[in-house]
Amino acid sequence: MCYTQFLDADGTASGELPDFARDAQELRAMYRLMVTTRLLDRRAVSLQRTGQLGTYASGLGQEAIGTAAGFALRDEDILIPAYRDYAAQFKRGVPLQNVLLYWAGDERGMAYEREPARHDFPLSVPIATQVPHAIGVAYAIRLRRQPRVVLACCGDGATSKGDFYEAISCAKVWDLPIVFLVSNNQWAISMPVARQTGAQTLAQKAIAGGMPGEQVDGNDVLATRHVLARAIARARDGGGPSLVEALTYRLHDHTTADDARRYRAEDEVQAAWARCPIKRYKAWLEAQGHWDAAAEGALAAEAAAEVEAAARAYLGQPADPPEAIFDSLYAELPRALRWQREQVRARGPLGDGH
Amino acid sequence: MCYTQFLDADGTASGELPDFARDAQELRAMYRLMVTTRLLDRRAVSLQRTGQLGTYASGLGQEAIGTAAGFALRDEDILIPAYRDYAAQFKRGVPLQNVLLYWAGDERGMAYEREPARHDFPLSVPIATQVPHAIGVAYAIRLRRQPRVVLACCGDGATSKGDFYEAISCAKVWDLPIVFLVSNNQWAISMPVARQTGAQTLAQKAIAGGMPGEQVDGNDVLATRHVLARAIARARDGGGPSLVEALTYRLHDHTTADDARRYRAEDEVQAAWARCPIKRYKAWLEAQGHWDAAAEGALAAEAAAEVEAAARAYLGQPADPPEAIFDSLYAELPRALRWQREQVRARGPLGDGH
Amino acid sequence: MPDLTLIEAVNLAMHSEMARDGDVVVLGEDIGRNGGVFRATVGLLDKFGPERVIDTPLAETLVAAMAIGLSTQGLRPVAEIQFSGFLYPCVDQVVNHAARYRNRTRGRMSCPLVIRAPNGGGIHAPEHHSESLETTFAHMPGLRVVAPSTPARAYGLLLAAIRDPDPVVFLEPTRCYRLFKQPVEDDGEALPLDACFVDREGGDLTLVSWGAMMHDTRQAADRLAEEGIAAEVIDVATLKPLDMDTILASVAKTGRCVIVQEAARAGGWASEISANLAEHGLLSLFAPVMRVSGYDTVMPLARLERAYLPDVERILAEVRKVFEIAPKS
Amino acid sequence: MPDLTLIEAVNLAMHSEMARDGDVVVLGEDIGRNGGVFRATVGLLDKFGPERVIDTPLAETLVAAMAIGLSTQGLRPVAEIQFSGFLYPCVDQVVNHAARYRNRTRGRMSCPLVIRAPNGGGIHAPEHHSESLETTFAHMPGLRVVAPSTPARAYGLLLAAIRDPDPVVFLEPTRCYRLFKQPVEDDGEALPLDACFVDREGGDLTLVSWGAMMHDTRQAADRLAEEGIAAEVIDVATLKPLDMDTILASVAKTGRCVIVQEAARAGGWASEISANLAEHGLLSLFAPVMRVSGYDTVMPLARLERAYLPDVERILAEVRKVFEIAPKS
Ligand SMILES: Cc1ncc(C[n+]2csc(CCOP(=O)(O)OP(=O)(O)O)c2C)c(N)n1
Ligand SMILES: Cc1ncc(C[n+]2csc(CCOP(=O)(O)OP(=O)(O)O)c2C)c(N)n1
Ligand SMILES: [Mg+2]
Ligand SMILES: [Mg+2]
Repeated sequence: MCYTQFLDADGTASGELPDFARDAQELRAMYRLMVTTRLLDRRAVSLQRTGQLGTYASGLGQEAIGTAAGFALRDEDILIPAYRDYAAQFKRGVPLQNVLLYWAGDERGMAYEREPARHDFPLSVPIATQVPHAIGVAYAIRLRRQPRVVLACCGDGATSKGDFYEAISCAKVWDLPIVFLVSNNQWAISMPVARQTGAQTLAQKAIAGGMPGEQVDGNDVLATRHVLARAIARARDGGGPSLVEALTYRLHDHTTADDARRYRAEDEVQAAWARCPIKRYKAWLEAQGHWDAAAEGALAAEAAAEVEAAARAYLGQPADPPEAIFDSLYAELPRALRWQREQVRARGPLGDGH
Repeated sequence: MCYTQFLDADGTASGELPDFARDAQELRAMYRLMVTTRLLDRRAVSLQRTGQLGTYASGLGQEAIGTAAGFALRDEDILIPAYRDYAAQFKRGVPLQNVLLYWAGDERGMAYEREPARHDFPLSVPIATQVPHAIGVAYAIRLRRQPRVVLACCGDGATSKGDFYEAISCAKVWDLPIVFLVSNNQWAISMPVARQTGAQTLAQKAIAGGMPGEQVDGNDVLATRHVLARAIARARDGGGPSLVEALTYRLHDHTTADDARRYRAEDEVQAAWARCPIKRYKAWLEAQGHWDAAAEGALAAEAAAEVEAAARAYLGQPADPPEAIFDSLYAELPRALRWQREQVRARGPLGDGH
Repeated sequence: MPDLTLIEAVNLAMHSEMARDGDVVVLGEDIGRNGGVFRATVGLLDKFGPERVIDTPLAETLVAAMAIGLSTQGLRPVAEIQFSGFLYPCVDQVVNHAARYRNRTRGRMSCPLVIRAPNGGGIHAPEHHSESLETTFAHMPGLRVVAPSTPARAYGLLLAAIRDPDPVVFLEPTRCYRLFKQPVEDDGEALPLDACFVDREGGDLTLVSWGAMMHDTRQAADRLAEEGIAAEVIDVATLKPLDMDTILASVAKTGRCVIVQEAARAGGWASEISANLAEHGLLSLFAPVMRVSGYDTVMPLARLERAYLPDVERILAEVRKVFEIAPKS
Repeated sequence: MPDLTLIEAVNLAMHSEMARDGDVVVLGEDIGRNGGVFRATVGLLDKFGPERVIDTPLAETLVAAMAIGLSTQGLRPVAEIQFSGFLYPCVDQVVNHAARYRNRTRGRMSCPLVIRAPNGGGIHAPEHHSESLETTFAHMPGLRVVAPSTPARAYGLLLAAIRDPDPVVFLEPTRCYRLFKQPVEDDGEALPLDACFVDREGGDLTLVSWGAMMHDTRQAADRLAEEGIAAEVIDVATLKPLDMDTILASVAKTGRCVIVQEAARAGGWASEISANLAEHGLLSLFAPVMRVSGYDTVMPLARLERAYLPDVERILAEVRKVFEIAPKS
């Protein structure tokens, strides 16, 4: 099974770096995205801890994968995210506050307005069920002879589910332009990957579908972007689907409703921090002369301001009126349901009698 | 991918034959089962054509697999059949007429009374859904420290379904004593296996679960029995699950309700007849001196009589009384449903007012 | 106007709509070369080619999920599920995704898809081929559920279903696929998806049904007519959203109602209609609302399926109870 | 007798029955080391070991299918599905196999299994965590469906469900997991699976509900009592098979009935109960049977879920309509 890594845990590079690694501006943009994503993540957790947000699924430690995916995709491509691929969503134009809105329990968090996110899928909470949607999306692309690719994301736990398999098994039948991205963060809530599957790698599940599968160090943003970009390019060129297993680690509890100390050892988590994707990338950027303390200071201020603005925007956005629960159900509310909407509307804002 | 064949299409043997191939009586019993199964199959089709049976799924051309499975299993093992594994079921004590009863639309066709069939599963019409039952059955076996193995059967089409995959993916996690037997008869109704999957073999799907997979010539009863027996023995000895893909061909229409001429070429079918499992096995038995024209004549008469008796038994068995539709629904019919049973009973036999 | 069976009308609707709208694609198991196990898709492959007539691998969850993916891209997928019992693996995708994408993205995405399947028994089919699933889907918000009872309605309602901007589960009465013919004009006219059909007017009793049971219900009405009882017969072909207005108006007139469904009794759609009558029509009822239904047992295999299925006699028996309690004055 | 929350009572029942019967095993996602995402299985792994407390891979179809396989071998599996929306991938296995093995083998095989899951909303949970699935299962022949509303009933009914020789879908009211405590005796006594509980007697009105909505229904009854209206309160904890006798007897006495369910209105279990009243209790009704229910829209996310959920005010509003039409004499 092929495994790609350019940057080791200390940020020391080996192997021949891909072309994009020569574009300092782009490299810095990637770094910015990772840092901003982490900051937003922290903010979300603290909002939750202070009762200002619902249950939140943190992406802590997985920022490189989303960033790599975001930068590997073209605008015309379509992202089908799982629920920790925030960085990819941000890169594609999902405002930071949408993530907060969503986990606050507001459907408008998924009403992405900006391109290209506007034609992406919203995150999916049911595990793996979103993956076979890629088959239909990619089929539509093919039918229309469009040079587009679908990136279908899921976690390691998701690879146990029939939906995941039915998709990878079908993708190769029609050689559809899909890249399946499995973020193997080693845990599915309390289930470690070794008890999730008897397979030595998740990448080898591709073999069941007859397509290529490979592993990449998902904490190495350069390697992950490179491997994804290559798979995406192959798919775009008619080379068919493939599967990328990105190895990473879930540094946070499963969600804010979880307490991972119940089932995993603290030293495993500590060891994983040593492989932090941001730390190693920063070290490499600095070594390349692309980054320094001044840049870091400026970014810290910028990102903090951006995250703060997002939090404020979220906190300041009042809930929709109650009758909104009917307004996007069908293209037009059927006659038979109008009295229900009216009943809700007549009761007035939530809190007043509801 | 390992592929085993002892007998070629002409019945010429190669390789070192397994031990059981020295037991002439057993070899003849296997032949008898194949021939009887085919004869029953013919009779079922003709009963259907004359309006005396419902839709029937023929096992024509697949007799070697069921026979091999039946002989590879021990009595204490558990068979979870698909719907063409008649020979295995017969070997395990399912009376021939049960198959007719079942396809006539009578649940008693699945009320196997004899051991060991009494603890086997009935055939499953929903594709692949029976396969993950093996996980629970094998887990129970393990829990009780019993030296038993589960043989879970399905077709090539079934390997596209999530149920199949969830089972193979889980089996290895706990190293359960299960052998997954895929009868690859090249077709799933009108879908040839090449358009069913992009995988070069179905055996390689085992890799997704991290377990061994191999191919065998499913028209070679010696090879198939050998490969299955080896996989079963390994599972029994704690060696874990494996997958066997038995290559065969569906010589009949999908069912009597199907007309395969709509979607496959007659010469493909003709070519497949040349690989008939019975013909080649007979040739080999004869060459070994285990079989001759006299034996064939005697068997023909015996098998015909047995099949005829089964047909007569089936045709002579009146339907259950209508209220029987309530009598095995729950262990005891809930109070709330008694009036329904009484309503059906009061109407009397079907035909009189029903 | 040619006389068509119901399955021919379904086939005609797909031919017609695929010709009219290049975004319509059909998919499912054995629907291409084989023309579908019930022959619903015959001729589509030859006319529209393998790109738009898609033989899928054997995986119903995938078929539903693929239809979702296609529909989000503005195509109009019509997915066939081969037999009713194999709709169950679609439930998760239909409920958790198809019925929700519009709502959960506040209108940004939508799933204009149709899932077609045969529904119900009575043709001595193998196991798991004869179930009635309308209520399983009709209970689910965000869906439409349609169950035509005649060739002409199958044609017009399928056109409507394909053109509808939201997901539609389209359940065809297996027993009526070839039971009778009817003139069907290929005029491209869709029928409304939110209105019951009043098949026959009458002032004494309202008979309500849908799908294959409409056949027995109409025969029961014929028998009642011979006895001088004028039944109003309502075909609830568009089960969800449910047009209660038509049913309530009828019961306001007749004061008596019998509802006929093939599905198991408990929690079936007849219960929904009856509950609406108990809520909004109680004061006009002269007699209890009777439900004639399948029993609360697993659909029997062929030999005993007639013991399960409602029939004309069972309908008449309930009607008689109604008139015993509330005789025609 | 210790005071327990409902989730503690569920936990206690499993502890108790696993100790009593070595054939009982529990399985599901995160139920072992983690003790279940709602802590229902806390302590079981330590007490009964990893062979009987089985953390499964992430696959609900598999969990249901595995429970089927275990149960056919005479074990008594209790499978947990983590959140209600993830019951949908089980539907196929439960309906097409668990509910049928006994019937299709004419009694040779059986599936004495329990599938436990949280049911309903009201705790501001993430998407797909707040759905109400009782009718999806209760419509299916061959199953039992149970929905307890108090800790003591959760304990006694779960024991009964585990001991029952047939498959039981056991839906626990998520909102009540920690809402209140009640003394629960660990006496190993099962409660009957075929009888409603009459929580409070009254002659003016019958209030019928189950699961989390019992909480609001009881509060509504309190409010009505203040106004001098004596409501009889019935907890239909054993939804299927449905004990209509108790409800009919109550309505025969009160002449007025309001049914409260959290699930979407159309095709919910309230409709089944109401339809039975329209059929068997019509002549004793003074007023329409009103249903208070969730709306026919996708369960809203947390911010608007209260707009969807029935509450005391909505119950009282329907009760008032009943007394307007049929005033207390
Ligand atoms: C179908 C389904 N089953 C169960 C859950 C509950 N659940 C939420 S996340 C999760 C684990 C997912 O693990 P993995 O796929 O590895 O993703 P990760 O959370 O590690 O990113 C589970 C079981 C769910 N959301 N969907
Ligand atoms: C879940 C499900 N979907 C569809 C069908 C209809 N159907 C019956 S057999 C069959 C093809 C099965 O192919 P395969 O698994 O190769 O078995 P074979 O018939 O070739 O033995 C199909 C699609 C079914 N029985 N179950
Ligand atoms: Mg994970
Ligand atoms: Mg096949």
